[in-house]
Amino acid sequence: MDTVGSRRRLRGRAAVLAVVAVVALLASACGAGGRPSGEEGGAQPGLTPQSVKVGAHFPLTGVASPGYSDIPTGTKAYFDYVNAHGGVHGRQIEYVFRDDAYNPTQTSQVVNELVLQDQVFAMLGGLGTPTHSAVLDYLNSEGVPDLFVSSGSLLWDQPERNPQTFGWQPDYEIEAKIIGKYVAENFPQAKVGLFLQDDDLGRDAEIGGRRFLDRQIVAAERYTPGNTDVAPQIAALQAAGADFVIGFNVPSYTALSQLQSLRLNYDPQWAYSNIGSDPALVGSLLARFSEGAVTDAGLLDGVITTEYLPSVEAAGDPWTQLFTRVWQEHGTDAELTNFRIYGMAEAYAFVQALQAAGPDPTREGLVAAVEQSGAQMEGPWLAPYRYSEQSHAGISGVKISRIVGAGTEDLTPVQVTDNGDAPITPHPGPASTPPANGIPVPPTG
Amino acid sequence: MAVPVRNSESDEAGRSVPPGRPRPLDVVRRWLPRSTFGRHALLVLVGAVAVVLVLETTSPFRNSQFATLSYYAIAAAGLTVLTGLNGQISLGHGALMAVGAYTTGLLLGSAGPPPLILVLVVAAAVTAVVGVVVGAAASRLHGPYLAGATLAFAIAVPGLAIYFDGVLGGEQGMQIDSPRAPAWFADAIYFLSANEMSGAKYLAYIGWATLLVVLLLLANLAAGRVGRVWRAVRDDEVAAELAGIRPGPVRVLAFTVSAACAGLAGAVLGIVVRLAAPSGFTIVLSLGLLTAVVVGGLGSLTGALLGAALLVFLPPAVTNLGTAAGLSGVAAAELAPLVYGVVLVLVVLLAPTGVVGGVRRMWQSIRNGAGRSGVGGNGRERS
Amino acid sequence: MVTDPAEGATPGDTSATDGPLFRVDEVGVRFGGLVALDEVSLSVAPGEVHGVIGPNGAGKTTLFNVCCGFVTPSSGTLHWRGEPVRGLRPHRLAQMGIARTLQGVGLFRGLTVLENVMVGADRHHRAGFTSALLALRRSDRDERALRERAHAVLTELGTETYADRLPGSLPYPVQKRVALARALVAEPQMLLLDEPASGLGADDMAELGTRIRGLRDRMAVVLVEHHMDLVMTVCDRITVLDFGRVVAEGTPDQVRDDPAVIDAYLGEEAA
Amino acid sequence: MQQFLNVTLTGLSQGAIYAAFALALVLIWRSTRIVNFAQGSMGMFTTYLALIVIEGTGSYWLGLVVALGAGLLLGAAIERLIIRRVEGGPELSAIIVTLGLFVAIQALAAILFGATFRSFPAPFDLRGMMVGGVNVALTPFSVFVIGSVVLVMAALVALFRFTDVGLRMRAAAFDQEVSRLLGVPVGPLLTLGWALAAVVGSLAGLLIAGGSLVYPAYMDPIIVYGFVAAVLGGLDSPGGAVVGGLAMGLALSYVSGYVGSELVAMAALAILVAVLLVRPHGLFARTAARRV
Repeated sequence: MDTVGSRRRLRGRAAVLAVVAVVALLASACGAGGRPSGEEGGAQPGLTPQSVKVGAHFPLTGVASPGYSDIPTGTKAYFDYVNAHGGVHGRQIEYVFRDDAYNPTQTSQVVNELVLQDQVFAMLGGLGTPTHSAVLDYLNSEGVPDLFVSSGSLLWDQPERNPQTFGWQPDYEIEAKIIGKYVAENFPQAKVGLFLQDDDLGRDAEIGGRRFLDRQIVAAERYTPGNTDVAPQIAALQAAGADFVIGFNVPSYTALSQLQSLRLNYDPQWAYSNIGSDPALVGSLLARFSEGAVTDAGLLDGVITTEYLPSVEAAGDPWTQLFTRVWQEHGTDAELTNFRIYGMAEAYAFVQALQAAGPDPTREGLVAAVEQSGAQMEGPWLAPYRYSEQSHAGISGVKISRIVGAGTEDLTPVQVTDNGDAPITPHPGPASTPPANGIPVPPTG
Repeated sequence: MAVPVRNSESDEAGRSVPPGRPRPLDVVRRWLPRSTFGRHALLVLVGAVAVVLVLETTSPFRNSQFATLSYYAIAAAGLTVLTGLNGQISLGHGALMAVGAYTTGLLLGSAGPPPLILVLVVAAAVTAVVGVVVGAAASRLHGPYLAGATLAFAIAVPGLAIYFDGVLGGEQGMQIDSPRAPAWFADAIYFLSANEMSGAKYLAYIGWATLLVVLLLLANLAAGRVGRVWRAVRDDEVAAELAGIRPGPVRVLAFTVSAACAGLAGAVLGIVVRLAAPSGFTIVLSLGLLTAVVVGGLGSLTGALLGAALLVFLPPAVTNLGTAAGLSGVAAAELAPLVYGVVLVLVVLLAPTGVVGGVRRMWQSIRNGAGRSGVGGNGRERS
Repeated sequence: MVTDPAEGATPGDTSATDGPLFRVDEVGVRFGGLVALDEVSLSVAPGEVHGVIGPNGAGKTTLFNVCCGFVTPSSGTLHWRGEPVRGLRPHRLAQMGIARTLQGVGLFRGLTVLENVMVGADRHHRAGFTSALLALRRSDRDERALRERAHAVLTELGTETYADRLPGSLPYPVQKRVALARALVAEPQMLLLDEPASGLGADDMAELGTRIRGLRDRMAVVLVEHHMDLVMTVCDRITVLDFGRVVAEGTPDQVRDDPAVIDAYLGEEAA
Repeated sequence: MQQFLNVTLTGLSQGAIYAAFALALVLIWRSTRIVNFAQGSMGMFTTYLALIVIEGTGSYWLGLVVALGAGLLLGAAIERLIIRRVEGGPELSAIIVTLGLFVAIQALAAILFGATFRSFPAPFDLRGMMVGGVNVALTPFSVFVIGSVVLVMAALVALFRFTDVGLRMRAAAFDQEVSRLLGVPVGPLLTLGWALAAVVGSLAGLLIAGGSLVYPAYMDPIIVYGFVAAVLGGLDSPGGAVVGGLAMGLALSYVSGYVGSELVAMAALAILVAVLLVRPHGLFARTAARRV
């Protein structure tokens, strides 16, 4: 008994010893950690006299990568083009984009990496609503400019709460408003059905669409992204007698909804929002393999859609010509797509913002520059931005067009509006043309 | 920071104790407390010191990576108990993490959120309850049937977040307010290291504190009767039953413990990522955890930790390597899953006992070689 | 033939001294149309070594499985210490005081020898989940007690030097001894041995015979075995099965000369 | 009524695809006791090969032949080079290896063929047929799909029931050691099993792609439901795979049509758990006797 007791005491002593060791270690840690804090005040992360670093997150792998993974390659090509022409204020733009696989958890990781490790000066065009939501607070609390988010959600337009974040593309609500007004005016007798993705895309769009079409809408059907069986939704639209269906969905669901309609011999007038209707992407669906199977035109022929950027098929458009040239000089072997044009347009916008921030830009200065001069910036986008100190909403309008073959023809001039009950007006003024050297002209003075 | 768990299938050489000659480790062992708790607690204490040292001397980015590592490690530790010690495969642990993350989001989003520690406990408890249900259903299934059922579970759960989008935020997810460091904690860290507390660092502290507690408790379980019974049921159900052990409840218990860990991991993930969204809990997450467990070394908590580290550090390293080798950004990004898949196959083919098993085997062969020759580890095997 | 009451028996079970310890009463088992056991009866007295023999497919293992609750009989009953046993499940055996070894070795290959035997002693555990989770002193004490029990049995069987080894790395006879140790550590009143001598050499088998005889003052032993020499030397009584039926029952001498037994075995050789 | 008919027919043609996929899984299970999680990726890969051929030659049928042939080789190669080393080992090893292959092949396809949507042709009309002036949600292509699956199933049943090779394959899967002693060439038969399964898997890939978009992850949803269908039917039974696949297709179609599409996965889980709780080895498996 005695020996056991003494042994236990011995073990107790060992524990005491361990605690002492820990305290000693901690004490040594104090010394190690005591480095001087407070760096020189004016230094901006990611900015040197020769370079400026820009970061982005995109789904480069996984289910969401088709199409979207093209966007950063376009952005990079345009930045390379600008760099080859001397950069912005003598600075080369270093563009770092990382893969988040459309998974918010990974977005959070890669954005940490971009901000803390790569030390980017600003973020540009991070893609996706759930993904970018995961880093919204973080970027704003760290004071990182979060320009031109690649998503039409309304979340990016909250200057009070998220002063660093700016939307870019027309949000789903105003796009739906403009489509809605067009349908109400040109198809007043139509029974309208809505085919909606069951998230912010469908929700915002329904709000916008109902503003003009509430009376005409006979059905609003929602599909869950990931579930490829859209038969019930299409059947319900058919059963409701909808003869005009507007789809607010991602591209793969354009294909699925078209196939399902074929199967049901359901042939309403279709309209798809811009996000789901890239004619080059899904427009040629089945077109090449049609002998004896389906009509010899593409399935999407005649479908109504919207545009806010020049299309890759519009060979006569000077912007498309510019971007084709940029892609030939700085792109990869793959062909130019509308997604790449989208990426280039965002890059173009970023170059403008950086120019406006002056020769010695700061993060605050960049944000202020977009707020102050954003509304005047001209570029490939068809309608002006809505940027101001009160608004961080992006492009203000779209034009309605019809898919013909692999291209489109205009149905209306560009229409602009804002969220809520703001009126829809035609956009005055001629379409912008690119500067001769393809690089935005810096604001003078 | 490593808590060794005695195991396992892999350890084929067996442990040979040369009688009468103390192993070098025995000298160390004599200084360790004899009680299991004391021994494990001492290791955890050492681990805590290491965590403070590491977090205070590394960059904010590393801090954030360590925060990420912590939740993968918590979940992987839980899965290693289930798969390694109890032999049940789960492709559904990502979904269990979702339960923890959403619970955390709901609690922290409520008016007057409860203290963080309570949030973590509730998240673990809620997920444990789900684990009892899933585990009870799973306890009768084996091999591919179990894999199939848990796979379906992994796919089904994110759908609930969309169905109840009013409460759970649908596809867009539920924003989670990360807690800020309390003043006393920031002061304590400042006192120790003269470093200011940053958000990422505080989250890393939360994650690692949770991880250390989880490792302590799991090591307690694994080292004692509970772990032995788990392994017995894994190795031979019939023999275990004849020893008076009911395999069903034992499996359910293992699943429940494992689920509680996944719930905690999900809670930490929610806090670190600041969002719980269905797209964050896809099957990819579940597969990642399984990968961590297998690559690290089945059944070893140290292995789970190593595997989780691989999960966090390998993909960016591969991508950066790809970019450095002149690949385009997109191709370099695809390189990560390619390498990941290939590593998975190679580990199973070439080092089926994982990193820990491989190291252990090397250590053993060194010891046996240096020690005496003779009967040693390889007794006559019956073919 | 009744010897002293088993020492391992818990106090107060004096009933065991009077009647048989274990009785199988007219048990029948059918798998679909196949009759595996037909009205088989058998009774085991405390401290008795009872052999069950018969040609291949005679139903020996099925009988064992009925005794262990792996197979539910279609008819007939089991009695344990005078009480009828209903709805027997294997995991209840240990608590009842019955242990069984499996054909081959059936050891947990991922557990060390010591741990294997500790699992066998599991019914003696006291501490619960919470104390294990928190590694309370109670749990440590419990573990130490189990470990000491296991060590004692390993020492008794001369396998204590292998305590820290994994069973897969040990010679087969040692593995069989460990399997026996795992059954013995539960301190059963009846031990069911399923082919304990398979794979053993002559020396090991002789040692096994001595050991089984030595168990008689602690427990009853029922063994299924092919090796006639062993069965004839260690058993007090023998039941002979053929085609699922009892064809003979009695002492080794009685059985040896029974024509029905010779028939049964000759039939097998002729086939 | 019209809607019910449409939902049913859609469910059947979707179910046929699950069935095809489940058949491939069953075939591999029967030959090697392994569930091949890489099946979907393998089918995707060969479908891309078919697309290249079709785009080059304009012939769907040539593409089909190439895809099936490529599947045969791919299946055989993967079994011979990789799976062979984990056969008969711990269940978990095989599962992990095929999961690893699943990820790796998909990434490889993204690198080789690009992560974009590509349109894939269908050899038959995709419009619903008119029966007595009423449209039914059954297209000539769906008839082709269902017909192919029935044909494949019949061929498999015939193979296992009536041919020597089939019998030997079953024997080899059932007990390798005994089969080897009986002079059955176990190794080549296992390779053959994988090769045949990969052919069926390639066919499933083609049928799913027909008339729709392909991209590296397009098989992902099918993998889960096809797997659930195979487990539902009992991994050992080709008939069970077809019944499981059709049941899955119908049930999910009804849930999607009448309850809510976000609950489809939940429904799959519920069906699976309900069936497995009653029959832990699936609907059509003979319950294995407990071995002691």
